[in-house]
Amino acid sequence: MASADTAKRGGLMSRPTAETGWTSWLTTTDHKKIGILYFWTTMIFFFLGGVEAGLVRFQLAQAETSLITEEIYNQMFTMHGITMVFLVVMPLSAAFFNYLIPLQIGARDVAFPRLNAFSYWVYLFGGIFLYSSFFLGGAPNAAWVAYVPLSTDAVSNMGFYAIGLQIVGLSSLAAAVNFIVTILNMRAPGMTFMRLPVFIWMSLVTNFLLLFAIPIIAVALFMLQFDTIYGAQFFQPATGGDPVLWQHLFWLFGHPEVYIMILPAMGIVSEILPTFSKKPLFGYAAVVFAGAAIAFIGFGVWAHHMFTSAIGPVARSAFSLATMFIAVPTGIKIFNWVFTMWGGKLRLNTAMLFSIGFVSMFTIGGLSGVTHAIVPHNAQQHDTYYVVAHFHYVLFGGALFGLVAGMYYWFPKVTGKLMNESLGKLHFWTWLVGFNLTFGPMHMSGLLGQPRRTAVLPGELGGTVEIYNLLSTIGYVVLVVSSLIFITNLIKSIKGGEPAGLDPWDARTLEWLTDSPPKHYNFGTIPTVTHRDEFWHRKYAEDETGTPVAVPAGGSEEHDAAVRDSEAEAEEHIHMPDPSYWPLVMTSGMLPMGYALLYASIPLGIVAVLWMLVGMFGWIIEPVAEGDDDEPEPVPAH
Amino acid sequence: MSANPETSAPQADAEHDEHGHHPTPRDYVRIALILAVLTLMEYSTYVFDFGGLGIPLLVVLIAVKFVYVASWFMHLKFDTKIFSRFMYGGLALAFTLYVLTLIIILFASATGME
Amino acid sequence: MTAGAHETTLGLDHRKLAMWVFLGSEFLFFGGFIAAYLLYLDTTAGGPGVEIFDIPFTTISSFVLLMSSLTMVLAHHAHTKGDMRRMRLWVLATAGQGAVFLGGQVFEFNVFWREGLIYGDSPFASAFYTLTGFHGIHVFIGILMLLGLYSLTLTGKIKPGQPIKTEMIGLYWHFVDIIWVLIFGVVYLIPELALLE
Amino acid sequence: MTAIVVLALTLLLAACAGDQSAMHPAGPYAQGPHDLIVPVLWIALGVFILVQGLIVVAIVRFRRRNEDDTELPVQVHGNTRLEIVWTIIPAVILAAIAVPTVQTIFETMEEPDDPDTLLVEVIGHRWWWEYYYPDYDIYTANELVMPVDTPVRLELTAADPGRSPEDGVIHSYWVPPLAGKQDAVPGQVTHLNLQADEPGTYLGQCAEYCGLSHVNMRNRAIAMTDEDFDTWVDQQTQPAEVPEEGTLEAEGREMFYGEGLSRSCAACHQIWEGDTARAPSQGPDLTHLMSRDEFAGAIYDLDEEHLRDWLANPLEMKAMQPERGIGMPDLNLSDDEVDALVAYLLTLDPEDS
Ligand code: HEA
Ligand code: HEA
Ligand code: HEC
Ligand code: CUA
Ligand SMILES: [Cu+2]
Repeated sequence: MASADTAKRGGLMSRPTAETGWTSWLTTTDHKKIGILYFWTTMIFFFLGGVEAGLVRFQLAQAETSLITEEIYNQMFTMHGITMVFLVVMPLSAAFFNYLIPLQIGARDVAFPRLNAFSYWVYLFGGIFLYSSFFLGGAPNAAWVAYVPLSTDAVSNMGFYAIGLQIVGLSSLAAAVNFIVTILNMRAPGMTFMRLPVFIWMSLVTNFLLLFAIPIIAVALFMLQFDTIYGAQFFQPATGGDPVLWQHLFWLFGHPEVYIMILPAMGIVSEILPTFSKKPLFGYAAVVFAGAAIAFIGFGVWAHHMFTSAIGPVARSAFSLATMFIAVPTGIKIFNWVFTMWGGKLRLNTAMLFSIGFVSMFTIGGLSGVTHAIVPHNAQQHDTYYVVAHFHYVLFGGALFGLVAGMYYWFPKVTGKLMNESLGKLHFWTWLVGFNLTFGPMHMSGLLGQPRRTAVLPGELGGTVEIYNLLSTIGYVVLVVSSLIFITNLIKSIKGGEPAGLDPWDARTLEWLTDSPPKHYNFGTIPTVTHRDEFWHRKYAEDETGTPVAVPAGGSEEHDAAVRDSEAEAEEHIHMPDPSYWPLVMTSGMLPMGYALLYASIPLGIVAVLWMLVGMFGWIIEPVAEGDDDEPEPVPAH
Repeated sequence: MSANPETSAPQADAEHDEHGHHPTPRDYVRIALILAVLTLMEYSTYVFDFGGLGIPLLVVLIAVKFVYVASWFMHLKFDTKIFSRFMYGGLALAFTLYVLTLIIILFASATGME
Repeated sequence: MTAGAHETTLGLDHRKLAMWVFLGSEFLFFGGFIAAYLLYLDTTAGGPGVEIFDIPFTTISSFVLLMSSLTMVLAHHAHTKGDMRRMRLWVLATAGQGAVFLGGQVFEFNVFWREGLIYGDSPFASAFYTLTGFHGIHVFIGILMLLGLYSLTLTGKIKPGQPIKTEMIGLYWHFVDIIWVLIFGVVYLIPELALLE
Repeated sequence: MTAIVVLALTLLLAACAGDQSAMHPAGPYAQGPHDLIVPVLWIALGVFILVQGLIVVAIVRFRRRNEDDTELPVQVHGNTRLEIVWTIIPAVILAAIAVPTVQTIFETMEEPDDPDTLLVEVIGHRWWWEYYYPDYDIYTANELVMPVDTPVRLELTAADPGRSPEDGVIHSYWVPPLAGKQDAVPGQVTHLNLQADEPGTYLGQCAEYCGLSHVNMRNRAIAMTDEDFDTWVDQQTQPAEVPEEGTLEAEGREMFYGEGLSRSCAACHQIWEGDTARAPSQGPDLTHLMSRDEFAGAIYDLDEEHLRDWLANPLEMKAMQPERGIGMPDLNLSDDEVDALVAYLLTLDPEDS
């Protein structure tokens, strides 16, 4: 390896080495840094999506007002949906995957560190591409579900949607391959499947969902793009194309997509509830199995979004049944979480509160989901605010509550500092109240007939509906205040939080074994795993009756070594991948590529292809060394 | 060729010690010949009239060709089962979902029932 | 420890595993276009339909692609045996056959277009060109990878005892070939046969 | 924009009788689904109380009360019997719900066997509804007129411009008190059954997002007694009256057919005078315009003032895209032209004849 080593320090193709400073962020291949990049980027998009939601809410605060025009309103809710789904919740989950998967399975990085950087940058450029639409003739305005033929209409600006989501999808697909390989192939010795932390299980399931769902939306998006920009006829009724085909393809992806958004959060609370209940997860196997079952059934229920579309009674009945029965595995999870708390010793700090909030709020959203599955009545609920209420309860009350719980829980690991608990609790309670105030009334207004995606609240709906809408808008204001509290807490705690130490929560999984923040190479020595909840088992011994008792620190040298990662005295023996410019160089070609496709510009297309080829070329020929994702195999001795 | 025996971890599938029965170029050529014959048979459905048997025959021929390429050229026959699972799992999922979609669109879309 | 040949949990090389994971998902990609094509078989908006296919011609080009899988696997075999001269030869042969197939496709598209199968005229035409076009792009990418592989063996970046890249590119190549086995049957032969009957 | 605000206020004051709530069914096709959802909502409430109750009890009973961490709670790993219980019970509940669900699906979708069933063809346009009564050869817009106690079967499709599916987009027909919604898909035909128990006006709304003015694509169903309905049919099947020569109305009629205008109204609107066969037109059929209460996607009361605004400034009254053939163009009419046209339109009232 010596030759590679010298090569990487010099010459034309030398690799960057900075580990701090801004270049280190642009060139990083460290899963932890990439996770942090993902995190802050989603925060910015969350802010943008929140502003868009605000315009929607203020427009609807009163009946028959016109704060913004129909034109603007339609762009707002469309971009709100796209942003929250594709640029906030999915990448925020990816932030957790990135940071935690290697740490929890006892690895030093993901399987393909440069591909990991690639995923992040592609996501960022996809987001920038989507948002550039605001400056280039208007943002997409045909709803996040992009029903054709409306969305193939040039004035719907859905070219940005078709190409932008394709880019973001590429990011998810690459990440899915990366994480699947990482989880399957990089577990620490002894980390068998039934010893995996539940978060890892749910990550694995989610990434399988992504792996199989992304190609479906890719197909649909290509068809949409070709119809819109190049005159193809996939969905054009005039020549016999079938608009309903789009709905099938979109929801074939779209329903697995909603589980893509919820399963990571479910994994997170499955880690937090046991920790703060001081009990192992109730029914580990059942929870894991239910997660896999949800994913599996989740592929077979897509047409429940199309109950009022052009599908017949047999299909409606079949999908109604399939949909209802997803409640069974989900219920298994809910009850196991509740019984994890039952009989425990609950420590109600912020992370725990958000996790309990998750279980509680998600149940509401899930129950309204089951009412959607009652087809005859779905025909009343569909495209009303009752549906808007449902999916905000599962997405905000579910996915976001869970992800925020994860932020509070792992903040000490990432920064080495504790987050302020009183601000945290204030954040929780204002969120809980604001959230319910915003979305609770939508159940009522929806059943009273308020349709979604309407730019004005029709006065004909009556005063009751108006009051509900006003309440929603007030709830939104509470949410804004609450979000500001959160951001303040985040920044304050990063700057001056109390030191956290290795294991502030008395936690159960391997990431707490190493330093906070973890060292560059995660573990000095890769831990050997002998139990589920390995770290917990290292801290507690069982007495004669089988009850675990804490082994006091300093009890024995052996024990102290087991609960603390050894400082790798031989640091030079650990080879971590070097940073690299090439993921950034290559992926930035996505922007010209996107515009070339959008404006059907061949010269720009050639520039973009060359640009990306140069990036790929550099990627391939840059020196690689041991520890890299592209390291040469050792030549076997003959 | 998945990993060197001396570096593969202890949990590696026992059966994927492939050096025992690794196919030789001769095997590959034999498979290619079979594939050639199968292709010729496919073509024959276009030349001769097999009546109602034509399409079922074609389906079988396609499947056999598929399996031959996958098992031999892609080594699935000799590699760990995990790879086969990805291959046939992906195929099965795609087949199920899209066939269901086609069935719904073609046969279960009429809202105007008597 | 990240890369391939180190100890891995399953004892498999990351890169090879990743390729398989990815290929599994590709079925859903091609499946979508095939489904759309089947849905629109008869939706020709007055333009030409499946009768336009030239089965003898496509049989030959399909056969060429099929045989490129043979040369690909021989290239890999030569690489594992350390015979780089032969390996390069087979790699070039594979890329060459891929190019012949692509040339055939370009020719075929030209003929169809002149006969009135215009991309934007009917869902059938859109579905046909898009599906086979995406397959063609896959072949094209495969050729680029083969040429890249060829050059890397020349510069010595890929050495005799390191066949993993050859194997991965081979897997991709065979997969693209398999997809064409499906397309040739389901897109060309079966509809043509159904039409003849 | 001020126009919208002003009109909004008028609309607000005019907020008339009628209801758009799904929870007040007024006919069997709404009652069936409603009878299904009410017990389901109760079950959901039960599950809700159970789960939230368990959570609250757990928090209250098991929260850590002191800082003492040395003693651990009993380490329970799971309980197979409980797992089975909470798998089976929800499954049974759902199976019980599933049976009537499937039944009701078929009941609501079946073609009514009542021989009096009224067939209406409905076409969703951006952004208004067109109705055609094949039994009576009647064309009308936005307001569906129907007899009470008689099933109405809608045959839905969508098209733009005119009857061409070319630029049609998906809409959804929905009058909550009478039935659930059903999408109208360009190039395809779908079906929906409605029936009203009582005479009255029922509010509705296009329920599939269809672009710019989706919000302005409202509709209503007006259920009448059989006699009233027969009268309505009689009126609607009469040709429109031609105003006397020399009057302002007659002048308006000339303009309607293009005299002195940049574009003829008749290019897009039909006013059937009995000399030709009735035929569909690109815009709403105006033959008996004044028999309707609302216009322009049922968002404005149909009166002189609104008509005047509409002709003078259609684009301020409603967001439309006439440059793309969608909606009503602004023909830059002078005040005099508007006067004449409105005078003529106001004569299109079958009750006067
Ligand atoms: C995180 C995202 C998420 C999740 C997890 C879910 C979960 C579910 N969803 Fe939801 N859904 C969305 C996101 C999500 N959904 C979105 C975004 C839309 C709208 C898209 C759009 O149009 O823009 C939507 C729309 C939507 C519709 C279409 C509505 C319409 O437009 O007409 C339907 C219809 O069946 C539905 C059903 C369900 C069901 C049955 C579940 C189930 O998985 C819920 C299961 C959970 C429980 C039931 C609670 C816990 C269970 C128990 C305590 C056991 C006991 C329970 C019983 C016995 C009932 N959803
Ligand atoms: C995860 C998904 C998600 C989330 C979190 C939200 C959050 C919110 N959504 Fe929703 N929403 C969707 C997904 C989501 N939404 C989807 C998919 C649709 C359908 C779109 C369609 O029909 O096409 C939709 C549609 C939708 C509608 C219906 C629009 C219509 O049909 O016309 C409404 C209406 O009230 C609404 C409101 C809100 C509100 C008030 C919030 C609030 O909770 C938002 C709160 C957020 C903030 C207040 C941001 C504050 C953030 C900061 C202050 C951080 C600052 C950070 C930095 C400075 C770095 N949303
Ligand atoms: C290019 C076509 C076009 C022309 C020309 C046109 N209209 Fe229209 N008109 C429409 C369309 C489309 C609508 C439906 C608009 C909507 O409600 O969204 C409409 C609506 C109306 C309505 C309301 C009908 C209802 O019941 O909702 C009236 C009245 C009307 N037009 C009168 C006129 C008059 C008078 C003229 C000529 C001065 C005219 N139109 C010219 C297309 C046209
Ligand atoms: Cu028509 Cu919405
Ligand atoms: Cu769904």
